[in-house]
Amino acid sequence: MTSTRQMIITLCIVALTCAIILSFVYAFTSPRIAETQKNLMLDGLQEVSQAVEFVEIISDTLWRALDSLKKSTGIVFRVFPQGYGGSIPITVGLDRDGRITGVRIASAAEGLKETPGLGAKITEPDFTQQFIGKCAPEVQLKNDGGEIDAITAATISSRAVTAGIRRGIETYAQYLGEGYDKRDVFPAAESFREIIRDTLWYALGESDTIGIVFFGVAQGYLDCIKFVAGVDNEGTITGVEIVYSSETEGIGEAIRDQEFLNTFKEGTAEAITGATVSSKALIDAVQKNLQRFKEYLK
Amino acid sequence: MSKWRIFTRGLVRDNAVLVLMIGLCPALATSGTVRDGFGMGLAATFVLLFSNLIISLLRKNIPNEVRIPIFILVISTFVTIIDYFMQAFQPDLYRALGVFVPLIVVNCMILGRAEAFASKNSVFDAILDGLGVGLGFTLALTIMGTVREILGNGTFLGIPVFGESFKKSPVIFMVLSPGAFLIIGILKALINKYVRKEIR
Amino acid sequence: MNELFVVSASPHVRGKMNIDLAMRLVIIALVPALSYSVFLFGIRVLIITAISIGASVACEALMQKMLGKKITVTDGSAVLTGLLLAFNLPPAVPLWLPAIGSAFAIIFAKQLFGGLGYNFINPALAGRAFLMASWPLFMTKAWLAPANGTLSGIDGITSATPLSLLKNAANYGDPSIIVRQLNDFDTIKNIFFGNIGGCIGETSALLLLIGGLFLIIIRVVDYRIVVGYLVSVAVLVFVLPTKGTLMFHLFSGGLFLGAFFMATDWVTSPVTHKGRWIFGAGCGILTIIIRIWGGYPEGVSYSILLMNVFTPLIDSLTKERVFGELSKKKGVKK
Amino acid sequence: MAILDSMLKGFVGGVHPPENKITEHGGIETAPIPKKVYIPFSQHTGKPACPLVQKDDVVKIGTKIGESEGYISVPVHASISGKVTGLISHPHPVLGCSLCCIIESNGGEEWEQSITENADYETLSKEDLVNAIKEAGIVGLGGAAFPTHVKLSPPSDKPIDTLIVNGCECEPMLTADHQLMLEQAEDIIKGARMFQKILEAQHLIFGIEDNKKDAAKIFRREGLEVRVLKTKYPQGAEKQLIKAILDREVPRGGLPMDVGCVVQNVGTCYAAFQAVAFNKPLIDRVMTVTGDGIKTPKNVLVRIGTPVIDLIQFCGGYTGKPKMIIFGGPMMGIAQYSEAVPVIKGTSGIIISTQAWDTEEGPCVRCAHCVDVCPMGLMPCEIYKFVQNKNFDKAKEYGVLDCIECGCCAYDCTARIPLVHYLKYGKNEVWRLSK
Repeated sequence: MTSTRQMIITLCIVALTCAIILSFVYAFTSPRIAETQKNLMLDGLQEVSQAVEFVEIISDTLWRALDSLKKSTGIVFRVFPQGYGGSIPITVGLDRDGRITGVRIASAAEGLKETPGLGAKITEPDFTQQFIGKCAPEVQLKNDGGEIDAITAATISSRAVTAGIRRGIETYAQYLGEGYDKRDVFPAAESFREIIRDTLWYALGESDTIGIVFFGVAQGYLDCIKFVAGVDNEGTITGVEIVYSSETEGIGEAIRDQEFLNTFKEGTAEAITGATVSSKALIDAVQKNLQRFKEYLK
Repeated sequence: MSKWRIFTRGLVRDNAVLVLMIGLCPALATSGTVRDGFGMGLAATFVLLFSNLIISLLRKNIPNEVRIPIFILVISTFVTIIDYFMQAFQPDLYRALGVFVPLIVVNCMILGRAEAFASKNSVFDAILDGLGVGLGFTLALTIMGTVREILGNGTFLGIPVFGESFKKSPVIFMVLSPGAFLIIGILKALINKYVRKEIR
Repeated sequence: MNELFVVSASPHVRGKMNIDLAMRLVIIALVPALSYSVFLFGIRVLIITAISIGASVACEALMQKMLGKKITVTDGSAVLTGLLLAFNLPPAVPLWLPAIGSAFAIIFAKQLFGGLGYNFINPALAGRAFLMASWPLFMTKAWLAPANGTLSGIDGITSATPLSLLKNAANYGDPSIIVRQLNDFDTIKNIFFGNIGGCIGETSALLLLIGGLFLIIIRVVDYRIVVGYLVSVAVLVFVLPTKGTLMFHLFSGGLFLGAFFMATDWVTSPVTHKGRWIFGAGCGILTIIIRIWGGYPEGVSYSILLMNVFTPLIDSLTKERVFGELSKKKGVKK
Repeated sequence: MAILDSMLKGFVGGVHPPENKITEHGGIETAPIPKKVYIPFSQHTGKPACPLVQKDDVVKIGTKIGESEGYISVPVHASISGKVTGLISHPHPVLGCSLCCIIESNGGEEWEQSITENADYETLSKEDLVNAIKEAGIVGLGGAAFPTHVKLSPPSDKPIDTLIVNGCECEPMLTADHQLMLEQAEDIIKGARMFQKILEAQHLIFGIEDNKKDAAKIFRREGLEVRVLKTKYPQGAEKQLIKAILDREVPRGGLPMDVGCVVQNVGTCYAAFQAVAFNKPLIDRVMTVTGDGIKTPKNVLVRIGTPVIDLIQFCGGYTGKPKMIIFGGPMMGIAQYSEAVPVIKGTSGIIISTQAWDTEEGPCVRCAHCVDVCPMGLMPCEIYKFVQNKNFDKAKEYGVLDCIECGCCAYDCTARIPLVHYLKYGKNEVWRLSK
């Protein structure tokens, strides 16, 4: 008969040894695990977007896609609509205009529970390729008035995917706007600090504020135009980007033209012929806001 | 019992899955493809081998009353090790095997060998036994995986067999769990008929 | 005359019904529905049925030979399995499908369990479930629109079955209009007489009803299962929120086929009287549950398969009351 | 309403095999006295009688050759006059082989002196009547051959209110009871009244199937209560008859007297009346010789112990090559291997058949026809599997001991399984194991 003390001691020794071994193993593998995880996630995100860098906005759900110049190219989000067998994990990439750049549906090994050979066909490129270049209203099954061909005999799964993507776009489109990284209009800044919620930020340099970034609205020809603009301490505009505009296609939309926007930096912004109302409104609004927030400049 | 017998017994005659019907849960769940089955088998073999080794080494020092907790501790340590390594170096396989890697801890095959063999036999015998049983498990899972992948996916190790048209509409039944049961039953029947003739 | 006489156990007369005859009678009862299906969907139906039966008989003979048993394909049970499997297939399936389904039904669901009398689930339905799991695409989309009497329905316009229309009404237009149309008297009439798309055997409720009643009258089929099944379906349709009307649910899909010919399969249904009521009611309840909340439009075959599995349990829980056994209701009167 | 009534009250189950009652309107003919009779000492349920004679003894008709041994036993009497030529083991219709007394006829008709008319039998006391019935060797003539005096002596704590006279003759092909009712109705009634007196039963009910309405009419005319029952086998089985007539269920393992009933066959009534009124022991009985293997089927009055071959000759011989000789009806009768078996008290008929049943049994397909038709509410298809697997405990639990061996299950079995055979075997094993 072993004494209780002996039992406790043996158990403790074994447990301790195990713990020590495990801690070594953990120390050895954890960086690698983190890296693998990151790569995996990146691979998944890169499949649906051309961007090279992704900044997480909502944990595991929403990322802002940045190109090599750290300029925003759109967003990537994940949705989990209820399919036939369970939730369907979908990753969707959107470009700045809200058009789909790619759709990736997790395979069975990654947790898709749709019927193999039937619902599971939604993962195949034949189906997912259809979405590329579509915008929210088009993302519907043809039966429902959209432009997506359903998988034969798997309407439930197909519809779940389209509905999920559409809902996702509607939910996250707002981030497309905000998706204008404030760096776009103030490339020199290291970081930003919010002063007025959703409206005004300090652009922070290495040690000090070096300017402001503000959000503004202009009344366009058809609808309001939302924009952000950056101003440095000298009052020079560092950049203007359109966040939202639904001006007349081909005409009013000219305000999105980068050349036009660049003229703000030079202070030579002028109304564009053919899009006078829109461009004028934008120029006025930028000036008005600049006056308004001037006091925040050093 | 000769060393050779100790090793081979677990391979077919006393195959954990196909004869003793233990460790069925991972066998059913992770034998959908050859890769999954083989990976799971190797993971279990690794754990089995080292847990047998350690337990056999410690067998004289383990108080009888606390032997089960100690077995579990040892086994779970090795499971955690394989779990970490898989996550680090085989993320795809890890994702496919999912919860079944951590669940190796409670695979009665491993605890059973620790209790029934390793804790009573010399280190070398325990290694042979662990290797035999583990490879038997791997063998069973790989065979199941092969059949299920070929019939149910139309591929072997991801390479299409029987042409593309078969891959387009394979026997999906086989990758579903009923298919796993069917294969286990058929393999068991074959073993009973050709290997374990005396039980008839 | 000193030779000995034949000695056998009593009784020395036997009823006319035997397995072979019963199987043949069931087959005969199914012939009208089959003929009508040929009329509707063309000669292809006949080919599918022939392949299904042929494969079923061949597999039975092969298995019995391999297992060293007496070959009993003449008893008609394999033919019946093949026929019932064909009845459960859409008319436009590829021709290899029925052969594989039959092979699975006979080899795995029947012979490996010991052959006739020992299978625990209905082989034809097992075959169908196997096909459904393996090739869902063929099993759920190969419908043909009825093309009366042309015998060449092969170019086949695919059309949805009424039940899938009901289930996925939104796929085909305005759901409320479709549901209203489906419950329309004309539609119900078409469903009852069989002028609709559907599986080979489930089109004409009327012909199935006639065949089924014939079998009930000659005591091949037990009325308890059928009545239990249909009544429970009717009650549930009445009580639960369903889109279809009572008539729609009763006549559409394979309900009559299932209730009269599949659920009543001798081997896989309970032997006790109470048990048969429970079995029938269970099938009905599961059918409606699947139709309303399940993923498939039709729930007959899965409900029967599920209840098949419960048969031994039902049997052991519902023993017959032995004559003279004391019960609360009927004590010994003195 | 009568139909509804019979539906409500009738027993559950049963079958209706083709009746084939070809001898229905043939009268009872008396068979010639056989040259030799083989009288077994065991012709009834209970202990065999103890032999009283030896080789070379001279016996007369009615001489007691075997004494009853214990309570459930009756004596055996010589059925012809002549010389005992031996006490040997001889084929027996029920037991296979059993001790028989062989009597060689001297050609004459010498009756034992004691056999005289007893005109004042009505004055006899209950005990004397029962005793006389016992001494005459009367047993139930319906087939089971249970000693009648035992049935007539219920224990005092079980009062009998109803006596049922069983004239159902539900077995197909047999017509002996029917003819007896037509020809000897008066004596049957007297016998029945006598039983009623012995039992002190208030009610006397005749149960007759609706294919024998002429017989029912005769008893009705006599002012007796007659129940015409649906023609259905086994309507004449005691428990089913009581259920059909009185809607009482004899409890499991119980006897009719547990529900205040006694059932007597019409033949028994007749024989008992003869025994009491004329002191005539049971030396002959009416039976049907029929079947497709016999030239002229008849209802015959036969001496007990007559070998079957004599009867066959009396009925014109075989029509072709006979395959089976069945003692009793087609449903419950016992097939015989030899023509030498003698007629015994319980033999209600002999069927000569030129065809034998193909006995190859198929697999049970659980068609449940046996469950549907079992009048005892058993599940023969389940019990037979238990018996096959020698699981006798389970067989007992499923009520194998309640089986009345009526044969309905095997009759309706689609797989041709000899279910009765399995159930009988199961019953014997359960009894053997419980000993």
